[in-house]
Amino acid sequence: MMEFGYYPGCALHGSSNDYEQSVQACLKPLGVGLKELDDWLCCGATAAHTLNHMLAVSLPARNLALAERDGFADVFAPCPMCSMELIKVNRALDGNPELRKRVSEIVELPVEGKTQILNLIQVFQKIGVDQIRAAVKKPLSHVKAACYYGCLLTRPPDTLQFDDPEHPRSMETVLEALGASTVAWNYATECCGAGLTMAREELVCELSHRILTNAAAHGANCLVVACPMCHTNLDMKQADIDRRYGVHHDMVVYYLSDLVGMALGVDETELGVNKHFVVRQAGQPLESGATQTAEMQ
Amino acid sequence: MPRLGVQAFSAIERQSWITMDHEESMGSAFAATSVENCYQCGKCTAGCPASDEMDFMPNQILRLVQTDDVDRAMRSRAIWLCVSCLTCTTRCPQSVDCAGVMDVLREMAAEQKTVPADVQRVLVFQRAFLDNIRRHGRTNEVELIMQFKTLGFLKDRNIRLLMKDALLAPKLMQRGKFHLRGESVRDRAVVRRIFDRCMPNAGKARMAAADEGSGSEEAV
Amino acid sequence: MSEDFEPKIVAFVCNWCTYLAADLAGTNRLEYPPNVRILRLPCTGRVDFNLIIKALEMGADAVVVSGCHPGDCHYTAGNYHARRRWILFRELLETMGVETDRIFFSWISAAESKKWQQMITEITDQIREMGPYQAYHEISEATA
Amino acid sequence: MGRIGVFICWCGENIARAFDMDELTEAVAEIPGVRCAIDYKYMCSEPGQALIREKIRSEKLEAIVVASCSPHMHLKTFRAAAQAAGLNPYLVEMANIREQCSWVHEPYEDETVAKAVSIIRMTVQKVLRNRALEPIHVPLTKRALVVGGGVAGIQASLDLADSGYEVVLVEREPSIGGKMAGLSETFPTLDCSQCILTPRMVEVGQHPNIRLYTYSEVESVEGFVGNFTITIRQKARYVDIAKCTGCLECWNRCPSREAPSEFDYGLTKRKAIYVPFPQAVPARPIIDLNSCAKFLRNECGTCLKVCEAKAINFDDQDKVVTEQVGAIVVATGYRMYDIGREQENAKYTGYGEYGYGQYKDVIDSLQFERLLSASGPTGGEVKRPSDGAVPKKVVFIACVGSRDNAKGIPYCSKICCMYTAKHTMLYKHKVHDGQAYVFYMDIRAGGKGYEEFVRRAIEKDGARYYRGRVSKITEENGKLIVRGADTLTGAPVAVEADLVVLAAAMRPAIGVLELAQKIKLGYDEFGFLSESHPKLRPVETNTAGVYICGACHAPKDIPEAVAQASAAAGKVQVLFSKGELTREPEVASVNEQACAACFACVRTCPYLAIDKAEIRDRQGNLLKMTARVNPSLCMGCGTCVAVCPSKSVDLEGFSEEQIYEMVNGLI
Amino acid sequence: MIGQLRDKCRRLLQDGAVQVVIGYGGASTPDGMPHPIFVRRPDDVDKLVWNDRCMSNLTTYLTRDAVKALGKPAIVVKGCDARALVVLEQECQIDRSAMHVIGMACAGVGSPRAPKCASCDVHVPALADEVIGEAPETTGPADSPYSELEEFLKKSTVERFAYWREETARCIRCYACREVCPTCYCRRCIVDKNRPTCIETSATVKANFAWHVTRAFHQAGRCTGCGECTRACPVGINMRLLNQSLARAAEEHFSYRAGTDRETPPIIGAYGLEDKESFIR
Repeated sequence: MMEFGYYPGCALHGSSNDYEQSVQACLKPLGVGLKELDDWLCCGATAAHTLNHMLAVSLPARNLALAERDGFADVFAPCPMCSMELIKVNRALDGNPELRKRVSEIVELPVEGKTQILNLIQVFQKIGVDQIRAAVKKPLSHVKAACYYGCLLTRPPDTLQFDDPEHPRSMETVLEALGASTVAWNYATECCGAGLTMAREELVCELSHRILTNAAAHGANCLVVACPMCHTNLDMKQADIDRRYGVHHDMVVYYLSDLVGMALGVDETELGVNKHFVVRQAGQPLESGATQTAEMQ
Repeated sequence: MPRLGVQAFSAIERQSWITMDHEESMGSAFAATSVENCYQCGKCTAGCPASDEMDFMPNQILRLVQTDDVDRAMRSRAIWLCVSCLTCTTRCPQSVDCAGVMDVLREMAAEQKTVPADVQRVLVFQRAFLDNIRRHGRTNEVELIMQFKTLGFLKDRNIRLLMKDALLAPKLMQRGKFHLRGESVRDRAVVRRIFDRCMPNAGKARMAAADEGSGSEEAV
Repeated sequence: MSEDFEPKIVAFVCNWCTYLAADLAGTNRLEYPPNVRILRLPCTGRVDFNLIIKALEMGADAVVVSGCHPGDCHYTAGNYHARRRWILFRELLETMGVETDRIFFSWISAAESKKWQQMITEITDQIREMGPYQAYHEISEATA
Repeated sequence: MGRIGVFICWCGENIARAFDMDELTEAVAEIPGVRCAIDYKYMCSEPGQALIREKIRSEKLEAIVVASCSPHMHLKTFRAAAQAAGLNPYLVEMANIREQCSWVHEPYEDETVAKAVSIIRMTVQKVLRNRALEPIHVPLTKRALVVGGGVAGIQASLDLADSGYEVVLVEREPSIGGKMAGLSETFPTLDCSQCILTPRMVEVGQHPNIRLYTYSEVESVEGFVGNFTITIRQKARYVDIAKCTGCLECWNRCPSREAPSEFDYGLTKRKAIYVPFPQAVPARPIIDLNSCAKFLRNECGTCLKVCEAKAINFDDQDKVVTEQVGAIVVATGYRMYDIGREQENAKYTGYGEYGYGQYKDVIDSLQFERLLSASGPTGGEVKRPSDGAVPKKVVFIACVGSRDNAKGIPYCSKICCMYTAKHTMLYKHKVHDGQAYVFYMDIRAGGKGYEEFVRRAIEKDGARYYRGRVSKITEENGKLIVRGADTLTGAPVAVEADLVVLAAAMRPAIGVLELAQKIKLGYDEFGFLSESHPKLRPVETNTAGVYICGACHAPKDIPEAVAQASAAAGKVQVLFSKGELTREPEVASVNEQACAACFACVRTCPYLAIDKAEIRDRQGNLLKMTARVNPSLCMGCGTCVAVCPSKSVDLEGFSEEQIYEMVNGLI
Repeated sequence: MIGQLRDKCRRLLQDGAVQVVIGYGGASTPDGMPHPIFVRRPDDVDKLVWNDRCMSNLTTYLTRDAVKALGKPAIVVKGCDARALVVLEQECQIDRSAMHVIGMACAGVGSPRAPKCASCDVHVPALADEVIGEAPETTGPADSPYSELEEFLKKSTVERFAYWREETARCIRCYACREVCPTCYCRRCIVDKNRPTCIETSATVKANFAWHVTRAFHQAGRCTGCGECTRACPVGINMRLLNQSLARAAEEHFSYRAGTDRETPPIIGAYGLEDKESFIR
């Protein structure tokens, strides 16, 4: 039984709870347990490093300190924003005693910056793609996915040191293990507008629209993401986008964990797929793309 | 405005703690991120997803900082349109942390209240967001949205934007994504203390609206 | 110190950098005290610690060793070898109580005539301040 | 020895203004060992030198000191004068009382005078112990090795061969010609590259003074200037080029067509037995093991059957030959920065964002040269690799790799601005309704007719230049979307291109470092070879007798490479112009009996001029080991003397004895 | 231990694996110190002794022509002595393969213990063909080998100079220090060289001072701290201090300890681009 420290982050305990549900559900059959970080704080996200750099170090640092205190070697942070902030601070602390000292005082806990932070894909890699392949019950032959990494899964590369920032392949590798096929497309690492969902809606819609369009153009029948913000912008906002541009994208947006779960035979409602805004009608094969969009007249 | 210029550099250097690659010494970390390295090739602009709407292109922002015209950079809309996607930083041939510079400029602009009116919503949101964390330790979406909407409305009196998404609530609710009472951490005191240490005047964050109001007048 | 004391300074310089700097100082008429005696050697790499001792025995109040800057050695590496020996030699002199503030090492390129002038002037004044290297002169005269 | 003459020069007023010359002369006359002290207004003038010559004879002087200016000024002069009077020149020393005394100190001050006297005294002390020396004679082999058969190597070889010296030319590839052989037309004159190069190649192939080793590499280099022994490995070619008549029947009949053509940079396939290109020198085929059915599956063997000359030899082996040469010219040229993501060295990171190697229609500039070349895979028509369509919009991107710290290359590759302008022109000439776009950072067109050339590309041939780097290239249904910026308007630019040409950086050829280590050459962090002085000795290296030219030294264009090649050849001719090499005899030598053979000197010597040697008796029994200086390598720095604990090594001209006596004389 | 030692040597001589064993012989001198013996016949191996008074460093004999003439040697070494072998090998004075090295595990020698033993970290000799005896259980980490020096350096420059002036004044120039030193193997010592005379041979303070500077500096990065020079000095000049100062410098600036590493070349004759510069104008 494998166990990881778990840093859900605000989104997964808020409007993106379907992501948490999905992650939990798909990891269970793989014999992976998640132990939530006790009394974790928000990582501060864009707001912190927009408004106060010291806060942008301290909030993640506090969480790293908690992880160290409770002796987690590695901590799983499903939200790329969170994991990036945590890793960034990890690196900064690791290289810089003065900063360590100062931050430890601020967050009232000693912090070394030695915890390893994992994103969703890395968790699957730790489990082992072959183990996953072996555990597949329902191969996803009908899935033709466009893997969407967005920004923070691969950027900044020298800090994250995860996957190629221009042509990442790690998600594809996992999906191919599930028997799904993937498309080569051009927006895998383009930004969807991220945290500006509220603040600059029109920009977010524009960017997300490009992504949805390009995915479809390359013959994908669904988008796969590993980020709550990307999912919000591409799924929840899809209706707005459709209206704004007078199109009908019909693009189902899965979390990577959804597909892993489905392949392992986990029930879709258990994965929270039914909570998505763009959902496939029960029984409808994906290819047909026949979906009902949460459209409000 | 040299005085600001100096500040900007120090701020950018402070920023480089965070962007610093762990095996690098602090010295080289500064070098890595110093705006002096920018030779205006425009690769940042070329790759920027938000550049279409920007008043200054990312490379121009860097140029302004280079030439000590930080004031104009701070007053630009561009820094608030930046989505922090880090594409610029990732592809910069001179390893300039363009996104990091944007952060610092936003921070300074916020401090000095030089945020153009039409992009204040971004700041308002970020302020509301932080204030939210400050009080709960975690974001409390409903409250955040409410606060953002009202403050935003106080800013631009835009009914449509105020009402917009209101209809989203039921949809969220129907999907169990709507939590009227959000979570809080147990040890809220420590959160306060952290905030106070990092931003002594955080207490005023709640008054963001008022601050900004006056600020924007200055700005315009 | 008595006004009539004239420091004796021996300079072992390399033929390709510092010696040329001293020549250039001449061409530019850069005046400096005449207390220094310049001894031309091919390279600082040639300067053996015995020479420094010998100069002290001969009554020098200060010794200067000067050559090409790192990377500029006419013989590619002579000055690097010299530097390494000096590092060790200074430690030995420290232990033996030899006044290492009377022994100067420097890099002066063929172009740095000003640096040469300034250095010799400074050193001469400094030694004038410190006075003759009595301690060493004594052992040089003394018989066991 | 005690008959020293001291000649004190007034240098007009330069010295005389500082001293009472009579007193000075008297004081000097008192110095022990001084036979006569004479002062004169201008010692370097003819009458002055005559005076010296006369005194040497009349006073039977055994050595002289000229007290005047710096030895760097006139030592040669006075040594010559002495020689003319029959005195060995190494018995002449100079006392520098001008630059280092009269010019820098208070005139007539006691200290000033005292200094002058002691300078002279110490020089007298030295010269008393000078020894008559003869210049060292080193035999000289008047043959040159040229490494690399590109345009630089060809030029150097021909210059040397035409001036009557034998040349050994070693080329790694099966044919000489280098990169230039693959170019279309050359800037700024647009003359056809092959038309100007191939005649020179043929000349090399036929020149009686040139021994050509193609498909060969330098294995080892022994010896020193004038006397190098070179070991050359001739790689197995499986075709005996002596027997081969060049009928090329084998080539025509070879069934396989699998391997990507090296000469066309993979744009076409070539056969397993092939001639790199039609004008190759030698125009003889070679078999590529990795694509030949005979070697892969032991089938076929067609070539063997069809070859009347019986030149095919499947059992061919590498051959190792040695050559004696006196000088070496290194002209190993460049290779192109590998744009793909995979790099041989962590220092470099490729361009994932440009999709080179992923999108067929993103190519590098050497590939584009082939597309433009009449001898190229498309016969000179511009057709794009993916579908052979004629591209209507071509984007050229400059500084790919160059000036890109993040990718590992901060330097400017110098020629890209020019050949990119050339590319836009040639493209326009071939595709009249086509449009060329260039993304650049700066245009560097310094050179005769260069700026005009670039302007022509823009003004006459309508190339559109955008000042900005490209951020990303993506492919959308057959179009390449190039997302760049125009920093002049301050706006992003997207071009839908049919073909993208990347002007990749220049890097030194593969294997140059290994070669440099064999020859003991310096190189910079990027692997470009170092000249011994950037201004005054641009083609010499710090290893005597070794010269560099062309792009192995730094990025450069054809005219520069050729000029440097001729310069290098010129330097070799200077070296060869003498009957033998003579070197300054002021070198180190070992007292072999006293030497304790700790070999500190061997480890120290910057010129590897000291060897570990054995002393044996007549029966050949080892008596002892000793260090031994090779006088033809020693440069006389004397570092060995300083590290020798027993002072068993000493340096002529600056001997221990001389230096100690100088110190004695100093004070 | 002694039994093992003798058996080993007997066998070596019997098999003709070596022609001579350089070892410690029974005390003949009044002070009862074992003295070096050169055993050439198997029957003589019983003359070999081993005890905590075997202080001398026998490696010094390896470079003597007279000893070389005896044929292939086996040599008895303590850990500290063995370091000299490394230096000699690096300086091409011995061919390690052409000799047999018998290492003696050693808890320390001399009574009172020799100063070097306090800081000993080589109780078991390196590069010995075999080691006789068990490594003593060391009590805690070895002291700093430089404690004595650091103490001395607390004196002022003037005091230090005065000290050495007194010390060297006593020197009678017997060169015992040179003779016992394994790494002082020059065929003709620099002091015995005239034209020029670098160091006067008369025992004047000046000349003595110069001699001790020279002796010490010639050991820079080479002295393995066996302390024989100081032990041999009839007038008791503490040369160990000088050796220590150079050994410490080598360690501090070039992280080099003579005789501990066969691979890295000696520091004199090599250089580093990053060598310390601060004291150079």
